[in-house]
Amino acid sequence: MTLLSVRDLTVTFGPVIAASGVSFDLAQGEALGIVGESGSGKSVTCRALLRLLPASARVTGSVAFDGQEVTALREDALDALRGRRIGMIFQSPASHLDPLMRIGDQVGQTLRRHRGLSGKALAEEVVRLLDQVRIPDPRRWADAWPHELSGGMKQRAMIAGALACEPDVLIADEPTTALDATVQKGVLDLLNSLRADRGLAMIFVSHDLGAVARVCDRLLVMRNGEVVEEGTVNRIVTAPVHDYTRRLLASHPDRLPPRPPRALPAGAPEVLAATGLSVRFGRRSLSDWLSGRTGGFVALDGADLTLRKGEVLGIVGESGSGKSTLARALVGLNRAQAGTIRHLGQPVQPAGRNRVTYLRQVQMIYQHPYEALSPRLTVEQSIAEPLRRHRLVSSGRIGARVTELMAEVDLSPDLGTRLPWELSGGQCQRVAIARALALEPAVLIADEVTSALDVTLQAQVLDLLSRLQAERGLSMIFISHDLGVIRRLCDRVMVMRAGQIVETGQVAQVFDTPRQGYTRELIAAIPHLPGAEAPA
Amino acid sequence: MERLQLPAAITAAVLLASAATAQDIVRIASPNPVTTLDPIRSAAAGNIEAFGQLYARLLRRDETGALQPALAESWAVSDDGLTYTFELRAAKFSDGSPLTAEDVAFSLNRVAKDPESAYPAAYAALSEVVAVDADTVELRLEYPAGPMLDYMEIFNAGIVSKADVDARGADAFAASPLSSGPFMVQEWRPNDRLILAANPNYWREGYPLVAGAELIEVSDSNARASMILAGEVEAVRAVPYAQVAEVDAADDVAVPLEPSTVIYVVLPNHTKPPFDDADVRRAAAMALDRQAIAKAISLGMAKAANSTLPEALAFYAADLEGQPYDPAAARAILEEKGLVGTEIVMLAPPDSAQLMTLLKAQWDAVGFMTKAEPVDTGLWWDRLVGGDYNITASWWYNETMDPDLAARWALCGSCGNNSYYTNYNNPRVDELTEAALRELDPEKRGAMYREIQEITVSEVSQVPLWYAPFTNAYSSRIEGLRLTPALQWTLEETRFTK
Amino acid sequence: MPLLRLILARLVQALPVLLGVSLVTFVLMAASPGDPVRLLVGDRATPEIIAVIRERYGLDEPILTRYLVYLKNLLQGDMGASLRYRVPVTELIASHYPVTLFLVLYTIVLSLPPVVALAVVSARNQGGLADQAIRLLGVLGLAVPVFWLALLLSRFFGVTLKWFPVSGFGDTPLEHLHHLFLPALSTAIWVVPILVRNLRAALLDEMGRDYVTTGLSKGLGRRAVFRAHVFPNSLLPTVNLFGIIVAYLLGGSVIVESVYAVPGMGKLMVESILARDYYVVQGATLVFALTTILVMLATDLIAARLDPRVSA
Amino acid sequence: MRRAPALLVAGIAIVAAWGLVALAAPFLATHDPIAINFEALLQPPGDANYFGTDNTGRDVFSRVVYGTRYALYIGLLGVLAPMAIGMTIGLVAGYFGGWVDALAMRLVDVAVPFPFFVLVLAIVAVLGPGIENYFIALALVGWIGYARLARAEALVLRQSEFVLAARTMGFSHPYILARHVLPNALSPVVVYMMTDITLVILFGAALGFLGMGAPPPTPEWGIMIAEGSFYISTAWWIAFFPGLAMVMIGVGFALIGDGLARWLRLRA
Repeated sequence: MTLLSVRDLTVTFGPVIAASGVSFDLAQGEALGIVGESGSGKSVTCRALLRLLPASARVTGSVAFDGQEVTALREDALDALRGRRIGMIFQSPASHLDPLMRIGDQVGQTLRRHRGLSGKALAEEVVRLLDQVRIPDPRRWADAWPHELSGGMKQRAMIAGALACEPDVLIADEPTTALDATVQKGVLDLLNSLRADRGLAMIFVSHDLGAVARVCDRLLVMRNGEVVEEGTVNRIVTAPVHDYTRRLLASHPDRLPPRPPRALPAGAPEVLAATGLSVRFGRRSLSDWLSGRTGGFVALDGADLTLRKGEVLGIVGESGSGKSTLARALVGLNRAQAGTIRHLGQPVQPAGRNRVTYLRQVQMIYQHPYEALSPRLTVEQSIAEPLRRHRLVSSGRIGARVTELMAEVDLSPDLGTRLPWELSGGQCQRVAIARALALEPAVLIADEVTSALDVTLQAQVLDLLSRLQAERGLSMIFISHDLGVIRRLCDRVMVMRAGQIVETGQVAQVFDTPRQGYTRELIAAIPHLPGAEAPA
Repeated sequence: MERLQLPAAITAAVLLASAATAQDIVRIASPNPVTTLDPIRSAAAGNIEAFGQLYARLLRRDETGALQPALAESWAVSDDGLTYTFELRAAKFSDGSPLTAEDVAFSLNRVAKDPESAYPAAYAALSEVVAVDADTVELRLEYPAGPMLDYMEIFNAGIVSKADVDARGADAFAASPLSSGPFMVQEWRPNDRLILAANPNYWREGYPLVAGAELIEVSDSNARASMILAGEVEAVRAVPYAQVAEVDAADDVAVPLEPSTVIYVVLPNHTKPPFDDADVRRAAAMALDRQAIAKAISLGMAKAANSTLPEALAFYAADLEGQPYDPAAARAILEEKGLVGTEIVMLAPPDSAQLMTLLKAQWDAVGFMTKAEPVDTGLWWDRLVGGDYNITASWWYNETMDPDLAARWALCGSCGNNSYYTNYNNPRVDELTEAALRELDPEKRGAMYREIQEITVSEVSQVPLWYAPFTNAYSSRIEGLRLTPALQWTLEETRFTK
Repeated sequence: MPLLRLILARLVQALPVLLGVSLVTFVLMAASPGDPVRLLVGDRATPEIIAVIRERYGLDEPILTRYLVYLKNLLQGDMGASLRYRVPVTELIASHYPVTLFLVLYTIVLSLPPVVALAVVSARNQGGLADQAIRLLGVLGLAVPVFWLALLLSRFFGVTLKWFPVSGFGDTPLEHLHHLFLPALSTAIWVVPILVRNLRAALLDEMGRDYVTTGLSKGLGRRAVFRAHVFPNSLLPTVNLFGIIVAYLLGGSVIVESVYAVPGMGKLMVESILARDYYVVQGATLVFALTTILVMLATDLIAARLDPRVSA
Repeated sequence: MRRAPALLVAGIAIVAAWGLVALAAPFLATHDPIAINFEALLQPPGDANYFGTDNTGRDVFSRVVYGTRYALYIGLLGVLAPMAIGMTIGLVAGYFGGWVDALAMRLVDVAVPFPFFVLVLAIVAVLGPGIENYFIALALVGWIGYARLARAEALVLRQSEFVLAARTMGFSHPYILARHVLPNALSPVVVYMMTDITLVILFGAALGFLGMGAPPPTPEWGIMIAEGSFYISTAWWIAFFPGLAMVMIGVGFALIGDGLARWLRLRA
């Protein structure tokens, strides 16, 4: 039986068309996935279903839920629907929970509103719900504040709140995007089991085909506000019709060509080596000092690392594992309390007096494309800055050198006068790479450079990095939480957890015969495309 | 903050409560703060106003200004003018203890001889004051002093209790003294108000007529005007001229212009060029249209000054020609001296913007280049006493009708204050000042003071500007209250009319 | 327990701050020309008499000696005596401080309802007519000179209508409320716009937050979401601002107190500075500073109570 | 949402208009602003004197016109030093953190509890009245607001990746502060500055009211209001017109501040 029927849904913000002519049906108990890249209109579509868009949005078309026309409902009738018949969960649970309200109260809001529960009955029901979403010790966590919960627990709590009144439909808008892979797996499993237990219908929105495939039966592929392809998950993954869908699939890490195993030339020098590197945050208080404790928070605990010329070293780990801390310690952004760093065998001080010489050899690029560039500098100014400051070329040559660098990272020369906000995320990352290359470094450290990018862009940037590495014989440290990406780019991989390196080895060896339980868990959590097990 | 816990009372209760405050308390708002209650400690205006209420003197003045017996029932002056004998009446301090000749001798010796006595100038002639018996006091003088009887009436000649001062020490006394005057201290809140209660033991039977008084310190003139208009006080001191008409026009409030000894003057610095030259001072005086200035500032309420002494004083020379208003002649002097364009620094004390504007404009018109430099009162005194200025303007008043103290203060170069710190010094004037004090014949004294005025006017020791009347406002709820030229409120004779 | 520790730690931190404040004040006052004795004894006293009294008051000692003596006495709880009044500074402060404190609290109490109401109305109708009107009035309130407005208010409400007294403090709490109404109102007129502006901005910020969408998606309705989520979250930045405003009010009490003849700290301070009454200025500044520090501490504690993320 | 630039434009127009008045004062003024006239004291507004005359017969209109120069001079110059000091301290503290920050915050701690007006009065007592000394007092305490804002911005910016990138490119700290941190920390500071200008003008006027402002016969609005306040019921025009002018210029700056705040938020 069709529960939700959407016809010709169009959302415009002034002149911008965010969604155009979207139509689909959702049957009872069915799980529908919507995939697409950022700006494809998938989130807008979801929010339009519950009329959660800002006042400036204009919505046309029809959304029929259980015989009622949602677009024509009065606000109070709509409120009776929201939360009770249709629940919704969102990306980044951290920002979608009120930081000033206890978890239990937020979970209980719908119960109070729609079922009139209060007092002890409400508290009991909240605990039951938290237990149902597998939050351990629910009584305790019901009294906790959002910031005390981990990301996964926050998302579970949000799910508990959305499902409290046992709605018919759950709309999940990128519910796992901000989560670590193992946590994501847990949430996806939870959604699957809820669906199975309750016959819950679900709309699952994600940019990640792998995640959608784990939960859904049917799939919509959206692009630029339009649905370009619709069908069962299996059909679309195995036989995509639309060009764009094909590209999307091809960009998935599962489908990327893996890096051929290769041997480094014997005697390739160690360009970078670290031994016993430790970083502590926070100060050591007087009581720490008296009781002989280290104090503060140990983010990196005696890490060893070697990088040889021409090698690509991957570092994986979940958030908080210390991988970024390690990278930043290597370039002097974090001061290491213990340990040594050697460059070509010579001890160096990345934050010391002679850091410039060292840093010209070891460059780093960062995660967020729009934050990577100074907002008030044009592309040309950004790239020229290191050339100018370090007098790398004569001032007359700067323009020419900038053009060269832009060409090298596949940036069209007419972008030179643009400011960062006028560029796409991928273009920003390219500018950042060009800037780093301006110094002609021997080592490039890439810290989660692709994780904020859509898959197609991610694939392009990965290609670019691969090519540059090969052309220039760069040594590279590539940091990512995404094992799929690591596998396709790196020679060697280090697995980190809680500030320590738990496993190191050649990529193939670590992935195929992991020695540590933790590594195995990580690998198992990678969402794969159905029927396309990772080719070795 | 337990006082904040208020019951659910309503505004009406507030109105009732405030309306119920003792209706027979006379409240006076004055800009002049009361800073001490010890009569020898200060000669500042606010204190003078308070001392009169707390301490009875040997003599007092009636409405006509004539001296009348007060604590002294009678007195006699020896022929050589060197011994004054006062017979005291039976009087008491506010605690009921008797006021004896000992107390009188102690008080007068104290004000005359104590090194911390702020203003002993009136008593320079005293050699000692002796209690002859319980109710007889003898003043022994080193040389005759014409106005000595007048000085037995001024603010710091008040009688304090010797026993009280000795027992508690001067500091404690200064905060809560025993009183011999019409009122006694009920509560003193420094920097806010002095609350007085009628002294039941005051020597003058049946006085004061009211139960008490409050001297409230309100520095803002607008606030004072608002207060009397709103009926929150019975009298205010120094209504700005600009508001006199308005306040006077209000029902139940009157602003009678009362004679004062206040004189406004320009003070040139006689030791610094260009005003060390009498001709230049004359030019500065002739540049000023005193009539117009007085009219502009007082809206016609004050009279332009012709003499260096206040017009209310005895021996004031009314017929003296002041320096004429003659800007052309003033300019000619400057041109002749080659002083056109000379920069002069004019210290501008607080609340003098209008006067400073007028002075600057008129001086600049004849060729000076006047630079007004605003200073606060503390700085003004520093600069004035230190002689670090070219010219400034101020006012002063005299506490008696006798010109002796006025001359010593403002015109005499060797009497301690360097002619109001202008450093004007004419030996003849100094000599006349001392001689006039010692002279007992009024006619001869008059001639001497006339000469002093003639000399100082012609040498332009200061430029007299105008004689300012008091502009105090009184509510019609009371009668009998006025401020004497000696800055004494006639509070003891004040009563409520309704 | 950590709360107590925080308070203790902050108070300990306050000590060097107070020392710094007192040192700066002392140096400033000592450096200012003008002789307290001259202002005390009146115009006519001769320089000789003034010299005698200066010596007796110990004003001729070197400045460092005076400061050290002052500090030593301060440690024993003695703030010295007023040069003008010869009464202990503590006594003066004890009589003037409650007045100003009352005024400040009154102003706050008077300001809060309109602040909340106006900010909420303004934020909920962002860009609407009411919003524009409120913001324009706010700008006016900010730009009108306090002393000018205060004068008009006192003449109108006090003299013409006779609704409120134009001066003084009164004797009972009810009288305090009545007497200080106009001063508090005059101050509120510029405080309200500042707070409204901040609260409004905070409300608008919070209204755009993700958890608002969550609340709406649960069917709570706009009103309930506003009440339960938006408003509490908006209070945080406003509470922080409050501490600064109170400091401002304390220091700015000078003008309203003078226009309404209120015997408070502002008046005491001005008169004491003008009279070079060193120890009163010194003591009053310390009390001001201590109050500000305590208010800041209080706002931090309130913020910590409001916001569980700020661990005490 | 469209209204934001309109407010900004309105504010800029008002302030620019006043700027023009200040520049063209000699042409606009009908009288010499400091010329006294005993024949025309306290004249009400009329053809001879558009805004009437004051208690020394000076033309209020001309004084208001010339007073614009002082208002702008006080407002603009009065915020300059506090902003420069505050920005420097705030940016350096926020950017470097650690003991530098701790030291700067202690400095703020000492300055914050100092009652502003008391300090102004004390400084004026030390140095003598006058606008220049007011500026010094402002510079001593007025920087706190700027320092707080700049520090908050710098704390965020120091963690932002373009600043990290600049550091790992080996650029010097002063360069990064000047080129990357400062420009991006400027906007909230500028918004705050607009409100601050209004307050500085107002406080300057209050100082005139307490008799510690510019020397007479300077046509300064605060002094004019203070002088005129005695005549509020007999010659209202003396205080009213400078008061009105002050409100209008205040509105102008406040509108710029408001508009700028919204405009910047929209762009972000």
